[in-house]
Formats: sequence, structure tokens, C-alpha cells
Amino acid sequence: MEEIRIGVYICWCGTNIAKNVDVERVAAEAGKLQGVVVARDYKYMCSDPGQDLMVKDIQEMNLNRIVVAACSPRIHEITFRKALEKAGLNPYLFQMANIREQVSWVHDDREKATQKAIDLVTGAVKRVRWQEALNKRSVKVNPATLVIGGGIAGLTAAREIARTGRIVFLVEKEKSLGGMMKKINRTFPNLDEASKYLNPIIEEVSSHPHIQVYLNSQLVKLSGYVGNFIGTVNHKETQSELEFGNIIVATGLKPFKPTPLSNYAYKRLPNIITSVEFEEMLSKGYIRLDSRQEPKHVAIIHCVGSRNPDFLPYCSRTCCQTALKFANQIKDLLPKAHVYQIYADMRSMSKGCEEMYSKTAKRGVMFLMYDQKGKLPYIREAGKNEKTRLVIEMKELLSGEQVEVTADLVILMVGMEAQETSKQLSQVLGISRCSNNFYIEKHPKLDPVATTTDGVFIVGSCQAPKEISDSASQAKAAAARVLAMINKDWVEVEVITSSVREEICCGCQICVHVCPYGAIEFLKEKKVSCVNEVICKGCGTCASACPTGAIGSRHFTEKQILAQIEGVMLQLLEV
Amino acid sequence: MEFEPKIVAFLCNWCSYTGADLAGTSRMKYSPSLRIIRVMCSGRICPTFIFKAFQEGADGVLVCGCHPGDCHYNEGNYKCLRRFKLIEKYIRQMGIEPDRIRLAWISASEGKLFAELANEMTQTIKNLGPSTIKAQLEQMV
Amino acid sequence: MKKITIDPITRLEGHGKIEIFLTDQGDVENVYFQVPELRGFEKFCEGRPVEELSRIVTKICGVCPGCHHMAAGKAIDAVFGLAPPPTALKIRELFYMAHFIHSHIAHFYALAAPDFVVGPNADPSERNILGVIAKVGKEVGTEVIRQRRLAQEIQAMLGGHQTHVVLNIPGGVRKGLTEEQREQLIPIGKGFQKFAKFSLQLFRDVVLANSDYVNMILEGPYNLKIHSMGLVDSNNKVNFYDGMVRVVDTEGKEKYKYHAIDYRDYIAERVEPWTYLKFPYLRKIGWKGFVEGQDSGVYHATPLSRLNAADGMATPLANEAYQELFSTFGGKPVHATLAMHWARLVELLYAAERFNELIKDPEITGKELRADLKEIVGEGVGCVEAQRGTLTHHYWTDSRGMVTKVNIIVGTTNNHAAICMSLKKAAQYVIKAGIEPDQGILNQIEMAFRAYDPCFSCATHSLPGQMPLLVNFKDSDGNIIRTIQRD
Amino acid sequence: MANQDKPKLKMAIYWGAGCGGCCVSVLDVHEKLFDVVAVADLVFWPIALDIKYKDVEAMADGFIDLTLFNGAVRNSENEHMARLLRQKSKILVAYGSCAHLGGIPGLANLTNKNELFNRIYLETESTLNPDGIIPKTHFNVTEGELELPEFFNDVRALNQVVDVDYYLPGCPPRTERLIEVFMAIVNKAELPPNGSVVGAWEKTLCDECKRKKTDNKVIRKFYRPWEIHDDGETCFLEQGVICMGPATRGGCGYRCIEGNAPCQGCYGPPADAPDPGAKMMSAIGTIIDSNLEIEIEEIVDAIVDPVGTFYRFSLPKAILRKKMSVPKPVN
Repeated sequence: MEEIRIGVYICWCGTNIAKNVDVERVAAEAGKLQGVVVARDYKYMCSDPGQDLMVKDIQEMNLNRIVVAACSPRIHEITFRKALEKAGLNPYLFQMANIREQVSWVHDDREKATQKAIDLVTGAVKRVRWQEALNKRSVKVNPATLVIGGGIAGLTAAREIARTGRIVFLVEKEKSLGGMMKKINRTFPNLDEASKYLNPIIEEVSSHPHIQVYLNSQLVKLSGYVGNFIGTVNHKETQSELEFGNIIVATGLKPFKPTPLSNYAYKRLPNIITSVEFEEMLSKGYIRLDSRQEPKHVAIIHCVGSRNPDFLPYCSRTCCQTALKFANQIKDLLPKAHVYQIYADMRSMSKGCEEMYSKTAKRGVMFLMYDQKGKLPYIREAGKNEKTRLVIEMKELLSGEQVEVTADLVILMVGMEAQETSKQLSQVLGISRCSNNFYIEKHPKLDPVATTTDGVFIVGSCQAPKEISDSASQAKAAAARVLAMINKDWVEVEVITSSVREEICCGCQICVHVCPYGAIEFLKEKKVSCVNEVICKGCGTCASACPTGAIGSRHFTEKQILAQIEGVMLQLLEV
Repeated sequence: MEFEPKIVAFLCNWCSYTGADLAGTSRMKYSPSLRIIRVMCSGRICPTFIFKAFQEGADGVLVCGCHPGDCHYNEGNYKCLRRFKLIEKYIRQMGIEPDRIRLAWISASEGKLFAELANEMTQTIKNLGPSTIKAQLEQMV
Repeated sequence: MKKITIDPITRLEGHGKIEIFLTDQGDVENVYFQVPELRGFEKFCEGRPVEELSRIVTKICGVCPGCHHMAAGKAIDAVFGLAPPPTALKIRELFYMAHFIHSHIAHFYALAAPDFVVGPNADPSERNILGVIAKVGKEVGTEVIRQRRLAQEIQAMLGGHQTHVVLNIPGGVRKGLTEEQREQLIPIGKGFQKFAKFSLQLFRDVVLANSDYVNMILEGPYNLKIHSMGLVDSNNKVNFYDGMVRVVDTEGKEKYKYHAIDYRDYIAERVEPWTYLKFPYLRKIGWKGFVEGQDSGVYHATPLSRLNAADGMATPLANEAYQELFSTFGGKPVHATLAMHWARLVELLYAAERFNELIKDPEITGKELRADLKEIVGEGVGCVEAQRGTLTHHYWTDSRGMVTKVNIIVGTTNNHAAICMSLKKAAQYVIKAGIEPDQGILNQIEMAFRAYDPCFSCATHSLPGQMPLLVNFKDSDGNIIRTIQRD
Repeated sequence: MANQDKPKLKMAIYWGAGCGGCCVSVLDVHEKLFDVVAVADLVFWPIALDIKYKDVEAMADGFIDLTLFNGAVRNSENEHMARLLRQKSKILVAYGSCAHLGGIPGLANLTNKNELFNRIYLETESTLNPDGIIPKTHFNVTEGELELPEFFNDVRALNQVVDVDYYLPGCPPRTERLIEVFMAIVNKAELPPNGSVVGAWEKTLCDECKRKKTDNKVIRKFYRPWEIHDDGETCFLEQGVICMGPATRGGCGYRCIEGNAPCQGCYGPPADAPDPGAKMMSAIGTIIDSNLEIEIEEIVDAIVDPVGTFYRFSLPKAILRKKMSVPKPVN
């Protein structure tokens, strides 16, 4: 075996580390460790001169293992790996000791902090000796894409991709395309007709030569991995197998049914309808009661189901704007009608909505605030001598008064919840859901349309309730991600994976169900397990579940970790 | 001089380790007794690691993973939990105080909780006193 | 005072060691037999699930693992309050007969026969199994090995593991016997019986026909007037697997007959500071020291004691052989230590006959192999006859069947005191002031002790090759004065 | 039969803290005995004790070609012989589970000398010992002094006392394996590097086990062997009974499985396992089929004896090789 020649670099991070850690002493102690050829401390290791210093050492002293003690590897591991590559050394022959976030920033006692830093460096040095060169691997990408869901998000994504001449399979569980948006009459804040936007897209998608639309269909089975998926789609009796390289999930959401909130008397008293039902009414071009008369008093109750710990703990995000939109539509159609906004919080976010809010207020719409934490508004049938059929009892928060709102039509702004199918689909796709059953993105801030499963993207309201514009932009973002991958033609896959030593594997098959990604397959003829390293994400759970030691976890091998334990416990310095 | 425990802590990369980093970026102070070792997932943690830590003289061993349901790899933390329960039973049978090992869930946003955990565990170990395991293993009589 | 150390001896639990102290005149002052080893199963079995003990205690002795397996199996049945179905009991006994056959063959031919077939004073390098084979011919030798192998293979067939058998499970056995297997075993059983009869004939021809041997057997040093213990069935016939413990006194009269579970009322164990092995004795009489006779608590549990303690054998041919033995000695009980070899062959014949009875029994291939658990009683005693003595296992458990306490009295332990006394007698007889002991004399000391147990005997007559024995004559300061070596 | 001109192999077998089963496994060469005798001379056999120590001491270093040391190191006599035989032998083989891993006697590392002596010489129900006599290493009888070896507090495997050339595992080793290794040595065949396990497979038992096994390795409830009705053909693990097969080297001929009993690991762990029981413990923990802490605790509760299950034959070679005595907290 080659002689191990380790270089150790202790970063001061200006004073960030140097203030609480005696970096010179750490370097001195590291220098005494077996295999360490050079140990230096430097002001900023991540800076160009810092990296150059390391690169120069590697080349001049032909170092073959590097340890940097600095900030968290989550910040600069990549940086230093690149530096190793630059020096012609495999980037995985590198280990970091986190002496900033986990030492200098959290300990004041300089002596103890220094001691701890020395231990962590020793651990890294012991570990790096056992680290092996790993090579990046990539797979070809199938240029076809599967889009699940034919709402505005799915349609947009499908169109974007198809327009570049790539194949798209669009799977919609309903009998027609359009999704929630089809149910919407006009969009806020400008009250444009939704169909004006939606229909041309549906038109283009349905007739596009590169898009195959599957209606009344569902994805029931998925195998393969990023770039090379195979999916089974059920449509009515028939089934078809499709091959594609990426998946865009755009399954949207569904409106909340207000029946459980008995205080709103939905379906119990006449002329109490949901926001969705009201949209349909508007699409028919009129506003009327069961009696076909026009209402004189219209009350709009907000947050029905939303922001309610017993139902939908979250904000459904579009209801407030829609309620304002309704007020305007009512005023347009029935200028004499009295409109009441019974709200908990006005959240008129998104471009142009705040303006819509003040505009609406100016049109004589009355805003009444109720206490969501306290007693919710209660709808009762009006008595004989009252002028309307319905009365809403509520405590008005701003005035602090108990008031009764008279209404002949009540619109319940129902919240939006995840599809029932979200669980089943999440299992098929191997993506996870949040506590509210919406799909979880890979990173809430920095990677909002990707998921932890490579090649699977989530767009629109299946990730959380959204307005049309957000859904569209997510769809285009995902499309761009997919197209980028298709054009690159290959995709890099995880290097830190598990692998099986077939000469040791006894074929007990304990590992098979341990893998959360189904990356482990038992080869019957060979009587051994085999890890599909493209699917494997490198969690290493199988390595710790393997009773024979046949499964190894690259870059986190038993030898490496045990050596690190030995290192951090090694008493170098008696305090 | 006062007994300063050495606790080997195994942290998963995605939640716990990031949580520990957050404690740092938020400049929270906690006991210097921990020696953190990073693994990708708490599901990687094998009994061997824990036994080895004690053999090398650790006064305690801390294992941290993502909260149930939040595992970056879906279920690794559950697998860790299952093993841990068995390890606890074994440790007891071997005459080691069960309080010397601890499993805790720390999310990426729980820097404060991590700092508190570190202090708490350090206190527990201080109350137990230094581990004699290494010494006992080294003497063959 | 001089001290001789004879140290060629092995053990069940630990190696054996003989210390002979001589008076200044050179007469034997005293003899000590020491067992220097201990493993402590009684202690480390605590905390284990009780059903595992049947698999753990076989490791007490790899020479007679089956005996510990059976004693444990019975104790565990009792802990679970289970009575195994007839088929299970018969399979266990069938296995046990095979176990006896293998062990008795090994002992007689590899360990005892050399003294008689080759001769007590013959060249030690020939006084071993190969020497026997040389005398009786290779066919016979091969046959000896073959019969032992068959017995071993049957143990493997029934108990999985040929040494550390796994047959027993609480309330029965893990594995049944198929028709095919039974068919296979029938001819083998016949072979056993034939071979047992052959062996008895060999004993008559070689030993009984030789007046020197007969005298030697009858001679004082090889006689020990002590009580005899053994398991007997309802007709007071010898039984290896089950029955009540019967003790007859030095006159042959029944002294006690008790259920194994009451063993503590009848047996107590004494601790001596100079050996790790304890000394069981008859509790009601009490420990009177290493002395013979009706008033001594010393007893033995050996093939001979089993015959003494019984009224006969349960199978016809073995019973004839039994009668022949006692009539030859002019009645019961027999105290001639060397007659143990003969008794062992009578038992070999019984084991073979019983094997054949069982293999013909229709129930042996039955399908009901286990009784199902009802409740955990929490205490159980299991007692069987091991080749080398009555073996008792006693377990206590908690409500989950986890072992809280274990007490074991191993076969050979029963004979610890007797062995010490036989050795002293032999030594006193052969080592005389003025006469320099030679290797023949040393061998005669060992013969006294070899009769008790193969584990104690394979020492000087083991596999071929150089197996010298050596005696150091030491003065009281332990300096070696002279050494006799046989090689 | 090997040819006669070849000098015979000088072979020794010593029996430490073991049961003799290893010696029986040697006897079980049966008819092959004649072949063995033709090529080997037994120059030492367990039974010839300190006399033979003197003989062995008299031998030149390396005089013995091959020593099979069986049994663990339990007392000073075993240790002395281990050192002596190491010195006198060209090849020292740790023969059988006890020498290899500590074996069943190694379970005594869950207790200690005092507890053990107290139980056996004072507390056992059939013992009458009013004077509280405990055997002593040196004791003066009226005629002179008697000596006994010193009983150690811990049980040790052979390589915890001396360097071992090869390990031939098993309780006892399967005789076929012994013959293969023996013949390889006799015929001066290429031997694996020192410190290797010989006479056992690289793969673990499942590889050759005849029972039906699938990937259905999720366990909702663990059973003790008597709690199930074994169907005689389904993998024990899949029936909820812990079987050490997956973590135990093959080579034994799955004899316990043949007897419908689960493997308990006498052949020891596969190559380079840092701890003999941890991997199986980890595997078993992983396949517990529940994510609820309370439920998991219930399931684990049914694994009644982890040490006795995962370290049945190997406790002295475990990383935590003996039960710790916890000093009483000072307050």
C-alpha cells in the first residue's frame, strides 16, 4: 500500500477561530501525529492564497491525504475538494474538522476549546488515512418527461417542454384538462376571465404532436431512477408502460368541505354556499338565491377550515384575494347589494392585491373582524320580523361589540387541502409529505421545486396552496430544470453510495427492505444482494443492517468511523 | 481539577449536524465535552461505534438524528431508534449505566435545543462520574 | 517424607492429578486425587432463558454431552410443567441408547481393553487401542471403530449435531423419525447387539479365562466396600433415562429409593480446600471421611453400582449377562472395581437390546413430538444415568422462564471420594518400602482409577503415538530424587 | 495413505478450559484414523499434565510441528501451557470456539471469580459447607503441601494470551474441516496468511442453509424456540426466531439447523468483524417492524438475553468483553 502522507491545515478564520482556539498549538500537536507530513495554520484557508498554499504543498510534498480544520464542512467541504482536484488529488481523500461552528463559536474557555480542537483534528487525521479515492459517475438521460396533473401547473410545464421538441406524457386523473383553474370565473386582481388564459393552453397541449395526454389516468407503479424511469399508467381498464427521464408532479389540491363546521350551517340552511360553488354561479353569469331572486345582503366568511388547528392549521393563501375579487364581482353585478367581509386576518399578499383591497374598501364593502381563537361566527335562521333570511352572530374584534350581520346569501371562503391521492402517489414516487400532506421540496428556500428523489419535481399546489401565477412560474422553473438535464444528456449520480462484496454476501436478504429507495435487489441466480448505485442515496443504513459486513458504505466505512472515534478519544494533551 | 467528561456524539448530516452548526452560528455557549462525529444518517450508526467509543474511554455516547418523520432518507432515524433500544438493553446487561448513552432528535433549526442537550447530557455524565470501562477492559486478571 | 506426583490424568471438568505421600520408610502415607479445573456453569447459566440450558450444558462435557442434554431436557420439561408425548420420550431414549453404545465401546476398547488384551505390564507404547487391534486383528479393530461411528451418526441423525446435540425442546423433541430412517436403523441395531455379545465373549476369553486377571480383579486393592447408586425402573431394573434413584448398602440391601427431585434429602456435597471438585456423600449418614463400609457416606455411581443397585436388566440377553456376572462373583453386591469393565459391557448389551426394542416400536415414528406450554412452574429437576454416574440438574427460573439458580451434580463427581480411596488402596498395595516402583506398578495404580470413567482414563491409553507416563519421586522439600519414565 | 519416507508430522493437542468435545471431534475421524496415524505422531495429548509439561519443556523450541489448542484460558495452568506450547510449536492453532473466541465458558465473563466461587462452594443447594471452605492454590495437608492452579477472574481466548497462527472454529469443529486443514499442512500446501481463520467458509451460514428464505425479513414479534411450531423448512428469522446464521461463518455443515434448532454462532463472525456480536445485534434491531417507541420497546423486550444471544460463544472477544462492575456512586 502507498505511503500515507497527510497535510493538515488549521484555519484561523480571521479571529473567528483564532480568538478561542490556540491554532498554533493545534497545528503543532497535529504535526506529531503518525503520517502527518506538514501541519500549518493560516489566516483564511478558504481564500485563494489559502487554497494555493494547500495545492502547492500537495504538489511539492506529494501529499496524498488532506485535513482542513476550519468551519463546518457544510460550508466549505466542496471548496476544498475542488482545491484537491486542482492539485491533481482525488477530492475524497479529504476530511474536515469543524472547529468554528462546533468549537470556537460555542466555547469560551480557550484551553478546553483548544483541547477539543486537537481531538477533532486527531479524529480527522486518523480517519483520512483510511479514506479512498471515489470517482464521479453519470447516467444518460431519457429525454421524455412525465407530467402528473393537467391543471395550470402541469399544463404549463408540459407545454414548455414540448415546445422544445421533447416528448411529454401528461397524466390527468379527471376526464378533462384544466384542474382547479377551470372552475374559476375571473382571476384576481384584475378580474380577467380565467378561460381567456386557460383555454389556449389546453388547446395547445391537447393538440401538440409531442404531448401524449392520458385522461382518467393515474400513475400506479414506478421503477428506475433519475434519467431512466419506467412508469405504469392505469387508464380505465387498460394499462401502459412509459419510459421517461424526469417527472413533474402537479397534482394540485382540493377545496375543503365545510360541513364539519356546524356553526356555518352549510347544507343545513339555504343560500349558504362555498367559494367554489360561487365561482360556478358567476361563470353562469348571475348571482341569485334558491328563490331565483337576487340577494340584497351578501356575507363572505373567511378562513373556513383554514388556520383552524382542528382542520387546516395553515393559511390557504388565495382565499382573501378571492374574497376581495368576489366583493367586486358582486358590486359589478348587483350595485345595490350590501357586501360584508367577515374575516379573521386580511392577507392580500401578491402583486396588485393590496391595491385591490383598498379599492374594494372604497366601494362600500363592510369589513368585520372575528376572533379566530375565540367563538367563530354562527349562522342562524332569521326570525319572522327580520328583513333577511339569515343572521350571522359574531363578536366584532375591532369594536369589541357582539353584532348580528343580516344576509340572504353567505359565501364560505373554504380552505384548500391536499388531494386524497397524495399519499398513494408519494409512495409510488418515493417522495415525502409534510404534516399537512403536501409534498416536501428538497429545500424550502434554495431548491423549492426539486424533491429528495432526483428527477422528481413538484410544482403548483401539490406543494402548498398557490395562486395561478406562482404555479405557472414553478412549472416553468421545473421545466427549465428538466430541459437543462435533457440537454446536458447525462446526469451525475451520488458518489457516496453503498456497495456489496459478493464474495462475502450470504444472501440473507435482510438488506432488501431496509433500503428506503428500493435500491437493493437480490440476485437469485448469484444468491447475493446488489446495490443499484444510481438509486442509492448513501444513507448507509444497509451497511449497518448487514450482518456479514458484505455491504460497505463508501466514504463512511466502518474502518474510517472507528478510526475517527479512536482519534477523538486519543489523549494527546493532558490538561 | 473538576471532571470534564468526554462524550462522543454521532450526528446525522442533514438535521442534527446542521442544528449543531446553527448553535455555533448563533454563538450559543455550551459544554466542550462533546466530540462530534458526522454520519450521513443516524441509520448508519452501528452498535460497534458505541462500544468502540466506550472502549476508547468515552464517558458517554450521544446519538442524534432527524425528528421522526423528518428523516432526509425517510426512515433512517427509525432504524436507529430500533437498534438503540436493543443496544440499551445490551448495555444494561453488561453492567454499564444506561444513562451513559442517549438518543435525541435534533432538527436543523434546533440549535438552541442542541446546546441545551449538550449541557444536559454533560451534567448527567458528571453526576455518574468518569467511566471506568476502558480501565476495566484493559485489566486482565 | 517423600512425595510422588502422578499426573497423567484427565477429567470431566479439569485435569486430574494424583499426589502420593510416602513415609520415610517408603510406605504410602496418603494419596490425594486433585481436580484442578472449574468452569462454573452453575453460575453463568444464571440469566439465560431456561430452554437454552439444554444447549449450553452439553458443553460441560463433550464426551458425554448427550447425558447433560437429557438431564437438562427433563429439568426444563419440569420447569415448564410439561410431560412430553410418548413418541418424544421414545426418540429421546433411542438417542440415549446410541449415546451409551458409542461411549461404552470407546471406553472398553480404547481405554480398558489394553490393560487386559495387551496386558497390564506390557510395553506402554503398545498398551493402547492399536495394541489391542494388533492382538485381536485389524478386522475387529475396524469393526470397533465402525460401530462407534454408526452410534455417533445416529446421534447426528436424531439430534442434528453429532456432539452438542440439539434434540430436546421444552415438552418434547425438535425432530421426528421418518419411516425411511427407521428402516435404515433396523440393521444397524442388529449389528450393535451382535457386537455387544461379541464384546462380552471377548471379555470372557481374554479376561475371565486368564487366572492372573481374575485374581487381580478379586485382589484387595481393587475392592472397595461402599454404597452403590443407580436409577431403576418400576421393576427395579437398570434404566438410563428415567426412574427412581436406588441406593443399596455394602451388603446389597436397599437403603434408599427416592425420586430425583428429593436428591437433596439424600445427597450432600463436601468442599475440600485442595481440589476444585466437590465430594458428594450420603447425607443421612453424613461425611465420615475417606473410609469404606456400611457406616461411611461414600458411595459410587458407575456401571457396576447400577447393576448392584438394581435387581436385574430390563432386556433378556442383558439380564442373562447380569446373572452371569454376579454368579461368577458369588452374589451381590460386587465391590471389585475392575468388574466395572464387565458391568459396562453388560450395559452395552442392554443399550443395544433396548435400541432394538425402541426402533421396532410403532410409536417411534409418531408425529406428536411436543406438548404445548401451559404455565411456567419455575423449578425443575432432571436426572439420568450418565455413563459415568447418576447425573442431576436442578434449575430455578422466574415467571418468564429466565434462570435464577442452577445446581448440578455431575456423574463423575459422585465418584470423587471413591476414586481417591481406590487410588490410595492401589498405591498402598503396589508401592512397598524397599521395592522401587516401575512403570507396571504405576499402571496398576492407574488401573484402579481408570475403571471409573473414560474421561479419567483416556489419558494413558489414548490415540497411538508417544504417550509416556512418568513419576517423580520427591523428597519432602519437593526435590525430585528419581524419575521413572515409560515410553 | 501418505508415503512412509516422509518424516511424520509431530502433533500436539492440549485441552484447556473446554469440554473435550474438540478431542471427540478429532476421534471422529473414525476409520481415517489409520491415515492420520500414518503421517502424524502425537507427541503430546491434553491428559498428560505437568509431567508432560516437563517433557514439553525439554523439547527444543519449534519441536512440535502442529499444536491444536482447544479450550479457553480460565486458569494459570491453561495460561502456562499456552505460553509453553506457543514456544515449542511451529504452528499453533486455536482449535474450537473456546480457544478461538472464549466459547461457552466465556459466558462466565458476565460474572466474576468471587460470585462464581460463592455460588459453587457456599450457596449451591446440595452443598454442606458450614466452615465456608473455598479451594486454595496452596494448601497444607498433614502430609505436606498441595497445589492448585490459580482461577482467573476473566475467561480469555487463546490469542488474548499468546500469538495464534490459525483459528479453526466450531463447537466442536466439524471433523471434515479438521482433516482438510490437517492434510493441507501435511502436504505442505499453500497456507493462508497468519492469523487467518481456516476450516471455515468466507460466507456465513445462510449461504449453504437449506431452509427457504425470502426478503421477508421484518419482525413484529420475536419468539423463543418453544413459542412457535417450527415448520422445519422456513428460515428461522422469518419465523421470528433469532438465528445467528447470517452473522456466523459457514463450514459447520448447518448441523444445528439440521436438528431444527437455530444457529447460535459457534463458528464465529465473518472476516474483519471488529466485534463478534454487534453486527447481528444491529441487523436484528434494524428489522424490527415498528416506528413507535413503546411498541419497539415491547418487541425488544422479547429478546430476553441479548448477551447470551449475540455473544453465546464469543463474549471474551467482544469489544466489551466482560460485565462491568459499577462502583457505588459516592454521595
